[in-house]
Amino acid sequence: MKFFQSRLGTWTGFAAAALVLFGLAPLLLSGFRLGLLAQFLCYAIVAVGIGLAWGRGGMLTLGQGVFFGMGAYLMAMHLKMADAEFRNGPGAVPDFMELAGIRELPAYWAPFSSPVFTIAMILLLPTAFAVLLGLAVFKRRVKGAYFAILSQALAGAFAILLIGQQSLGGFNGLSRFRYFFGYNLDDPVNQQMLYFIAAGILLVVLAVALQLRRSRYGELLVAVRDAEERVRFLGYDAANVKVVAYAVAALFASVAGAVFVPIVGIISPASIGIVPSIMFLLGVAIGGRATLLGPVIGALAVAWAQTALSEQFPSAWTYAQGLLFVLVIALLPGGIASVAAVTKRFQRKPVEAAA
Amino acid sequence: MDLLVGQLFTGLSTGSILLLAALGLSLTFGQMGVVNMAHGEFIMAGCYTAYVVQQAVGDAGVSLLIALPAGFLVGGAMGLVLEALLLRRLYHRPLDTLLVTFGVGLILQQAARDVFGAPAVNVSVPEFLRGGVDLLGVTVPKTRLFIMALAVVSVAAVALVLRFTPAGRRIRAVVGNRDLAETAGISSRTVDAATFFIGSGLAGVAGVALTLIGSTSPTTGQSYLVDAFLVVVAGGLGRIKGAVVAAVALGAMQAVFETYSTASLAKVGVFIVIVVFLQLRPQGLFTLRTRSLA
Amino acid sequence: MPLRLNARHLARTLAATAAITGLVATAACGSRAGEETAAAESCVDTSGDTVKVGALNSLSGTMAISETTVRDAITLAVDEINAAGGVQGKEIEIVAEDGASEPTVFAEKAEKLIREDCVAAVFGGWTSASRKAMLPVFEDNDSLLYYPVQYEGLEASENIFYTGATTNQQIIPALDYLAETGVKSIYLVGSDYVFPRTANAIINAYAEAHGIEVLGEDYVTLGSTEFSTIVNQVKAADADAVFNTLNGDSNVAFFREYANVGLTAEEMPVMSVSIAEEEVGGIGVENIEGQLAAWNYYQTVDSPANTAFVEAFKAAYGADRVTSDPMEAAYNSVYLWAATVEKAGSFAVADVQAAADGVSFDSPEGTVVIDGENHHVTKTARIGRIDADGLLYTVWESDGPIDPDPFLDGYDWAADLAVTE
Amino acid sequence: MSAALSCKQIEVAFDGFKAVAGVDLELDRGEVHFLIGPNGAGKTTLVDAITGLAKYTGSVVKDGEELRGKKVHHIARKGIGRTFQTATVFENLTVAQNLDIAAGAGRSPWTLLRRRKHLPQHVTDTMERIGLKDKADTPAGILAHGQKQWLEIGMLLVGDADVLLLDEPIAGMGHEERETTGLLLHDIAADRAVAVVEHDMDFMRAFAHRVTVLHAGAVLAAGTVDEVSDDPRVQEVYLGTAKENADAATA
Repeated sequence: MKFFQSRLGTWTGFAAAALVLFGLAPLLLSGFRLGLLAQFLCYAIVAVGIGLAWGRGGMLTLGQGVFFGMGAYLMAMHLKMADAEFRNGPGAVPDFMELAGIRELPAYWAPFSSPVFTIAMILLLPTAFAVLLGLAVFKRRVKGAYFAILSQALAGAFAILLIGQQSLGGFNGLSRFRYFFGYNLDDPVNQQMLYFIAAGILLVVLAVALQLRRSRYGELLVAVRDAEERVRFLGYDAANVKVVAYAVAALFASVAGAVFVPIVGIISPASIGIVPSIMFLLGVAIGGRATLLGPVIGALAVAWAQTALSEQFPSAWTYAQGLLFVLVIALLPGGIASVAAVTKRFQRKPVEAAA
Repeated sequence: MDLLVGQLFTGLSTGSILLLAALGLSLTFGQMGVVNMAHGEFIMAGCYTAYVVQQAVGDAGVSLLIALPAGFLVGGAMGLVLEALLLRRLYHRPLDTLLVTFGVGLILQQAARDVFGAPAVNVSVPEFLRGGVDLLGVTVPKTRLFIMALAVVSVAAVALVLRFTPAGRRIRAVVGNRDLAETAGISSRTVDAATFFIGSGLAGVAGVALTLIGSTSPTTGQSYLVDAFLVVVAGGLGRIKGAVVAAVALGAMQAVFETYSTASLAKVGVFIVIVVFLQLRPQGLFTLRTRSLA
Repeated sequence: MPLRLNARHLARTLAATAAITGLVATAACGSRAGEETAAAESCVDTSGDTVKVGALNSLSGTMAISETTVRDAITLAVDEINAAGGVQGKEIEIVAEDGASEPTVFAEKAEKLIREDCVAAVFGGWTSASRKAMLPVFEDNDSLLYYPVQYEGLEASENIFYTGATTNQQIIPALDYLAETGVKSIYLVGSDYVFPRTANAIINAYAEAHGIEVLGEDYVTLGSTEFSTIVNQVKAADADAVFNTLNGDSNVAFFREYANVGLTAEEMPVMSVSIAEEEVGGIGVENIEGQLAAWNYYQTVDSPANTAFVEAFKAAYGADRVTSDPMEAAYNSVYLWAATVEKAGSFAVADVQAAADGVSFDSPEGTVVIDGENHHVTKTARIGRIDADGLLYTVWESDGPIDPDPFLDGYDWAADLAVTE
Repeated sequence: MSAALSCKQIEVAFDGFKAVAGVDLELDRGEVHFLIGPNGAGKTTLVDAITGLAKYTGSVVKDGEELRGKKVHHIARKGIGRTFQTATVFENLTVAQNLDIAAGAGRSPWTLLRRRKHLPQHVTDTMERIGLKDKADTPAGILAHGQKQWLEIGMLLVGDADVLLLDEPIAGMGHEERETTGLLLHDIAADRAVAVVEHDMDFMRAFAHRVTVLHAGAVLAAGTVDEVSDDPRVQEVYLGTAKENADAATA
């Protein structure tokens, strides 16, 4: 374990991950499977954030779909604008609005024709929202299951709000994106490019999470998770400590959503409501919430299992899925990442018992 | 005037539906700290109990009377099994109960789909509950009056059981101070099982009642779950009184918002109100006072 | 060394990752906007004795209620065709996938069916969201989707065949019928998503042109069961009829509440466009008897083709099962595809597209013909009345099949609505 | 010598019940000040009030500044540190990490976001002082009970608290550990005010500079150990309690 904490170990780890993601995967996988992997990598990016907020910070965020959705919708708005402008010139109305009977471009859409503005919003808007919400909730010491249910209700309310917005595609959401910053999306080469972008972002996000974990802040976050009042009595404002992790998780989710849109080609309220938000979480729980790589592994494993099982058993896979959650979480609270630790503990049980 | 009375009634009616769905949760979540995401599926089980009983009995009126206790037993039994097999191991990890029961909910939903088929089934409303009654110039459906009455009866029953029966006193003792209750010779294990039985049984009763106004399909329970949790959160930990007030308040808010805007915005509005409300009373409407730090 | 990592190290890691990403990404750049993209190679293999088709319906999630029955109808049609010798002498093999009621899953599975399973065509989809999600997949990969559900129109894709009704084959006939029976005012109730909103836009335009007053327009969230407020408002408005575009479970709560406040089919009939035989059972006949529905097919349609279809379906899935419009449209879609392939003499997408115009099938609802222009089919409109046995009986029928007009180009009053691609 | 902390007329009420009913208390630097009293006398509630956890009326002044109405973490930053009846440390972090966090309430965000290169000198010193130097890299969760209590006290020391409110710091300790703890308290009280909530009379007699006896939310007696021990009211309260306890045990 020491090895992976050393500088060399970190470099090796990242190099290995980069090799797999940038070298091996494109070589071995068909275009379709690579596209799927790209989609899963987006879930993994969300998972890294949840690992930070929940695994390290103890905040069970049942509403990451909100931030994922914000990033996704912001990106989708830009893509629809770019699409409309490419075909019909500046100020054109995106195709779905024409169908919905909206003839004038709503004012809040206009700035999204700028890629710079869009990217800035993707980075800032969800983060700012998370900070505000976090301050409102954590300052009042709403935590544990209360926070979980509140964030879940938020995801539900957000999805319902979007369904009601015809100028954001309503229930259907936004789809049919043709260009991504000037590149054709139906070109397999460009689809591969999107995969590389997702993989690169995952590595960056992991590096940020690693630094946060190893920093003094990371230790403080664990302290808040384990004994929030104690931290407060040491002179820290524990709410601020939590807000930072919550906002970073929101930022990760937003970025993941933004990349998800060109990869999958659609974003709709169905992808960001209560159930998808729980799915984000389950990957993290199954992988191992408190570890760095556990959430990534879990998110990829759950998404992969979902695809593989539903291909093999289209009508019965829900059972397998439900059972997986029940068994892993009930029997293996540390997730897949704890398998090694559990076996080790088993081997040196006497020592453990003495402690 | 008519509109006002109508809205008042709608608020009460929506509130009593919320209350029925939330009452069991208030026990299991509020008093035991278990976040039971399968509670919605227990409600769904209650709906299907009503369906099965009606298929067997035929007469809608008689079957409703049989289905109410039967629904309680079915929901309660499912709760007991869940508690014994899974939750018992997870009391020290309350957030994990949320994830585990979500998995259980997925399984139950698919099971309902396989047993009863994916399409919704019909549970007939008994003759004596069809139609409406004119109250202050508003037509009030009898089914809704029945549900209000049932909500009142359920709340009263729970309150009486908690207050006056030995089992109820034990439940309150364990909720108040688990360790102390244990030293006093109360088996918290039995009490937990009993609490979960009652809480889940109430979900079953809610399910039976909801067949009177809504559909019965594998996904029926889900639609009530989030709102029910909000009621418990807003009402305060482990407080039946809080759940009652919160349910009616939420129902009224929903009705008012809906009149002046759309149903979708009403949901969002209710959420915002709850967040603001928790700013003022982070522990909900009513709180149990304990000296523990957590 | 364990304590040596610092921010500088982080910066280096980030820079390195960014550099790798940038390098690989630029090296891998493909065509830009406006440039032609190399057409995707089809991998459909027709050399063997079988040909694969995809069936993509939600078997889990909220939409499973409706879509599992469509899957049954598709399977039935494939079995029948196989029993009769297959298509081009090849046996049809179904590759089944679950759309899980989620648009993204529909897109993912559609791509999988096309690119991994190399199916010749895909049958399925239900919600508009699922269709909108799949559309780019079928266009980008140049493959075929047969979509079997009535929908809001305003769409036409080279790669989709729409075998359910478009608006001028369902909603407009329903309005014609109401107008004919003397309805002067209507109230609109719908679920909050695209079909009801588009349908109501059309209804409003129609009403304005035909002197019908729209007294109210209310939407509820999908799956909502809270109708006190709306039903009270409907009652207060006292319209001649209600036009109902509610979806799924909401109908149950709506009709119960409707009956409970004392509204009846006689004094204020409800015209529904999403309630078929399947749904009547769940709502309860006693709550909905006498109300109206607008479709192209009912189980009770009197034709030899329908008698055979209903018999075959009951034989395959049980005597207690009913058949409905979307099931019939899905059943038709398989036959239409097979007929088109036979006419083209090829499974290739381009050949099927070229041969599609005029392909017909003697379906349970009557003869349907593919319009090669917009890929929809001609359909006979029928207004049905729900009877005590839970089935719908035709009370009005259009004069023969109506040509599909997804963009409502043929209706002057709809000029403001119509959008051409 | 002026008081490090002076409390005037502290009142805390829960649902109409007065847990603390008008307590005056002065803590001086250089003194170990014991707060004793039977169960429910309001000792812990008083500490809760001073540290901002419980709402109260009255006044708490430290270094000329009124503390009432300030938030918990602001009060902590004014140099008031407390421990809890059950030692509350960060069990998943090492001793060094625990102390480092406690030492860092004033750190800038930039410092926080970087890795710790080495432990601050006073953290190392304090580790030595509380006898946990060789446990620096041990997770606090597996420390012995007494060691956790010392660690918690150490956390207050590195945080530069000069008023320490310790809630039963020797609960569950063996004889030798008590002795060590007592000496530690005297040592750290040299330039700080230390208040100790305790039940253990022997420990009190051995290490108290000054004692305040609380009963039913009010101050019953205050003074040196001898003065308090001789007070007839104190004897009555303690004997009475002892009698009740005996009754309860036989019941």
